[in-house]
Amino acid sequence: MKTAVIAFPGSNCDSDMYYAIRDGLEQEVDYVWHQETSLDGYDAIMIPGGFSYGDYLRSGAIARFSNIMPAVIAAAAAGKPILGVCNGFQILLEAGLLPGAMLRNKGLKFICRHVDLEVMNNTTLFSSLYDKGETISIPVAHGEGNYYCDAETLTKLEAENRIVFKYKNNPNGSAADIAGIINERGNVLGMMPHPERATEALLGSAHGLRLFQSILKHWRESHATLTS
Amino acid sequence: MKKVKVYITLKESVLDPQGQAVAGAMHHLGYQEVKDVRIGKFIELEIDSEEEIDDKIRAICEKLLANTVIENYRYEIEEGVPQ
Amino acid sequence: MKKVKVYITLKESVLDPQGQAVAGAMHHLGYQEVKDVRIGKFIELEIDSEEEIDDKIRAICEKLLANTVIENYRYEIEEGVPQ
Amino acid sequence: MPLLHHEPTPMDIKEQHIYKEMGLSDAEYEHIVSLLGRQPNYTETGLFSVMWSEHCSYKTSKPVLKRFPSSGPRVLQGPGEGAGIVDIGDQQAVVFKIESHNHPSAIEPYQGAATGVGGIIRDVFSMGARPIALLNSLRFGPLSSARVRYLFEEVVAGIAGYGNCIGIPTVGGEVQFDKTYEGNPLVNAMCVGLINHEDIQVGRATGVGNTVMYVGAATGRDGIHGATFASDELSDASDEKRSAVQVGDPFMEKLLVEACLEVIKSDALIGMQDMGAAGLTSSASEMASKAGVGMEMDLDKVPQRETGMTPYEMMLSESQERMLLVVQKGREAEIQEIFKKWELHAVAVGTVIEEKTFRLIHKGEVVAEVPVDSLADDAPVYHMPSKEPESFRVNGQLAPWKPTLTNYEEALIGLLKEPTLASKEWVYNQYDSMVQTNTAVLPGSDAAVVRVRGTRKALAMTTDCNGKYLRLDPEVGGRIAVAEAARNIVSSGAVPLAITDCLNFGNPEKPEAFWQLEKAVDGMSEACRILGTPVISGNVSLYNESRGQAIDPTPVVGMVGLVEDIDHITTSHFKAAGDVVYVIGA
Ligand SMILES: Nc1ncnc2c1ncn2[C@@H]1O[C@H](COP(=O)(O)OP(=O)(O)O)[C@@H](O)[C@H]1O
Repeated sequence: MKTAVIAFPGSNCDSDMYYAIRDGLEQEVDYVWHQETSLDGYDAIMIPGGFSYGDYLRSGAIARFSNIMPAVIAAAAAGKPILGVCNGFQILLEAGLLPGAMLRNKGLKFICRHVDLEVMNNTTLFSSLYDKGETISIPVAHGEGNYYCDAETLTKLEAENRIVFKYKNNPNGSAADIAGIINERGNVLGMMPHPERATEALLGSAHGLRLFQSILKHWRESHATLTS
Repeated sequence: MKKVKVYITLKESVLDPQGQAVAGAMHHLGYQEVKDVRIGKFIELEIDSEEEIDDKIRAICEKLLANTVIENYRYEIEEGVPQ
Repeated sequence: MKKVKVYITLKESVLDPQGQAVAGAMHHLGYQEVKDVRIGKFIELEIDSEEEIDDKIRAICEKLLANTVIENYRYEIEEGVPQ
Repeated sequence: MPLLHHEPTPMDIKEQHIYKEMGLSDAEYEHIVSLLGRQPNYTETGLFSVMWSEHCSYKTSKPVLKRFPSSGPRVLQGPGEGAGIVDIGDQQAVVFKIESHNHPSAIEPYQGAATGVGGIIRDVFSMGARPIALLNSLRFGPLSSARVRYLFEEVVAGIAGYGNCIGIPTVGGEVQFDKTYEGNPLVNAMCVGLINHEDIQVGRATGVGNTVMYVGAATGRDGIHGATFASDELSDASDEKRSAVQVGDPFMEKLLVEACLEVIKSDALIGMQDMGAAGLTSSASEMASKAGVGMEMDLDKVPQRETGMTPYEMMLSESQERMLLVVQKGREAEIQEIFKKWELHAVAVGTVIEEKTFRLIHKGEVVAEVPVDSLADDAPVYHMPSKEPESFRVNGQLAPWKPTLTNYEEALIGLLKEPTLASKEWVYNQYDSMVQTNTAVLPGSDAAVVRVRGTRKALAMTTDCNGKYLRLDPEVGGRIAVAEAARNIVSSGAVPLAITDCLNFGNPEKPEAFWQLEKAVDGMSEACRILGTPVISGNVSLYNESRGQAIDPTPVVGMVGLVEDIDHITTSHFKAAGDVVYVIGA
């Protein structure tokens, strides 16, 4: 599986994502600079965290106009797995690939710590190696992670089982304790917590690794059916 | 050169955590009479163009300056009339 | 109940990194005609008081809303006259 | 439009003692006249005033700083450059430095703290190192004061705002509250970087004919020394428009870090230095002076954020996020190409010249021309009088005091409630302590530990100082500060390597304050010698006083240690019920 990690000016978790895939998942991975226009040849696309364009104006607001974004949108339409973490999630929201928007954390402060998440849906290509209802520890690090959507959208997300992760102790005021959601088709996941920061016991938790392994498993399975 | 003022406010249905915190701080300081606080953005642009300026500003606001999922915007051109 | 609108802007000589980044984004989007962008705050208050309202607003602005070391503020009461 | 004020003539400067408003003494002014063989003009007086300030020249602290041990088998770069460098083996080295931003933080706590972080990061990456961790050391008055709570909250937010955005983990620090800091909070920031030996680079402008390039944010009127604003031409109206406060732009600095670390790999680069205090003046004149050459700059080429800036304003501006580079003549385009990728402009602003002169051109005219060494090297050095305070003698005669405790539980709870001792989770949860995914020990233990990716090694780091001990006995307190840092490093599983220090003291012109400085340095030096931890960098912040009252002497120690194998990493938390607790030591 060949993965692209998109780097925008101001991305700062791009290398964390890169190492999680190279060293944790042991798969091929490249950085793709925001000025590129093609994602051909990549099997999975990661939009990492950080402060693209300083997060000035609104998180993710400027990055979503980058030259690479049409390719991201095309890849989403083609069914490739796309994972947006933290700022990456915010960019996916701004780009309209996922519904809703982010507000400032309820406590108004940036929060960085490990939080417990509940796996709500383990039938997605990103979460198949977790148990449904399992509690996992993954760090958050954000100032604007208070997920908002209107009531109608929320009902839809719930009815379609598109809330993949929920906070056990909501740290930021997110609607319905939402930590991560997926698109209708099931190939675009956005989440505020950082699975790439939880791939080694040395750093406090390896619970995030299974998310990447789930993507790889999915790729192997679909690849196997395609080639057999 | 035109001066454009853009006002961006959170939609009424959206909770404003910052406004609430500021309201709380005002009460704490003894200003009980402040009932509600909403915090938005005030953006000043200088635009060197006359043509279709309204279209341009609307496009800039909807694409970039405001996130219409949560925010409303309005603008004024020069010291002109509010929209 | 009075509605008060407060406009907070960075002082002229103070760097506005947000405004710079947004101006860059507009140019990237093809709006070369945007020459300058400054980003400030727009705050709406509801105040249940008539007496010494100007004094109160000024105090609130200086203590809480604006950082007068780097920012200027002005306000309007109701849809009233600018100060 | 800003006012174009008329500058005082050389005669005005002399007769109206304008140099005094800029912080130069009569004797210093006379010395400048003799170095130049004429009276300096306004811009030139400004150049000297900043370069001869304590901040740039260390004119009163230099004789004391000489007492620090600063060499050792692992030291690759001692004090004197942007940051010190210590070898950690395998052709790698650790780069670190601490710096104060006390006074800016007292005026505008968020931006003061943020720009303090930005400045120390530039010191580290200008050496060619990738910044891998940030720490800080903060002192405030008692939290019972609303002003103190505001300062505390905003300083922490400013540190978080800058460090989180730029993507360098803030992994440790300390916060203490004591009434001695009520009017004068301390905000010290430390940055640690990692470098390959081959990438080490120093701020030198060698090679006559080479090009001087300016990169980063445009120059505005920010940070020009407040005192120099106090001239008659400036009315209240202009004051409105002018702010001495610098605003940080961490996004710009993130681009600068990445671009500069890329430029380091190019052999077209000769030298690089950040524009810190005294901005263009210090970076340019120091780079030239160290290389034994001169420099000519055309100020019209300097990117400007505001219109109508005078040479004086450009040279004294402390706008943030700017770097000065010297590159091989004819290869400017290669350098520009690298910066372009990061959406930054690199602009040629000057040339290295043979004649050891610092020459500034503005609108086609020479507006300043001074011997380059006179700025960088000829600052006076003062040996201040030192006097043991009466209180020290009196205290020394007091009988030791032992508290009588009746209710131990109450006493313990009382102690734990002290903000200085209480958990600092509220602070460090606002810092991204994990970005870069190397932080093996997060804030909350004795020292933070950051793994060196690709090796079995890790670095332990801490900041420590207890000013109360120094108030009682600066020499013993100085020793304790170093020893405490070393204990934090050792108990994390590391061998102490070296320290950086930030000497926060009162007005050194008072003999008692100077005595404290000397004694503290003696105590720290002794501990450093015994522990084998040389001082490789540091910073001095004097004049920390409010209403004539100095702070407790607070020489903050930043120490870094080497964990040889990540299996040695140890944390301070109790691990399991039933484990035995030992107390060791004297
Ligand atoms: N300003 C700060 N920034 C980051 N970490 C901090 C800060 N203040 C305290 N800490 C962290 O909190 C922990 C406890 O700090 P402190 O109360 O000073 O205890 P001690 O110095 O006795 O270890 C340490 O791990 C320290 O790194």
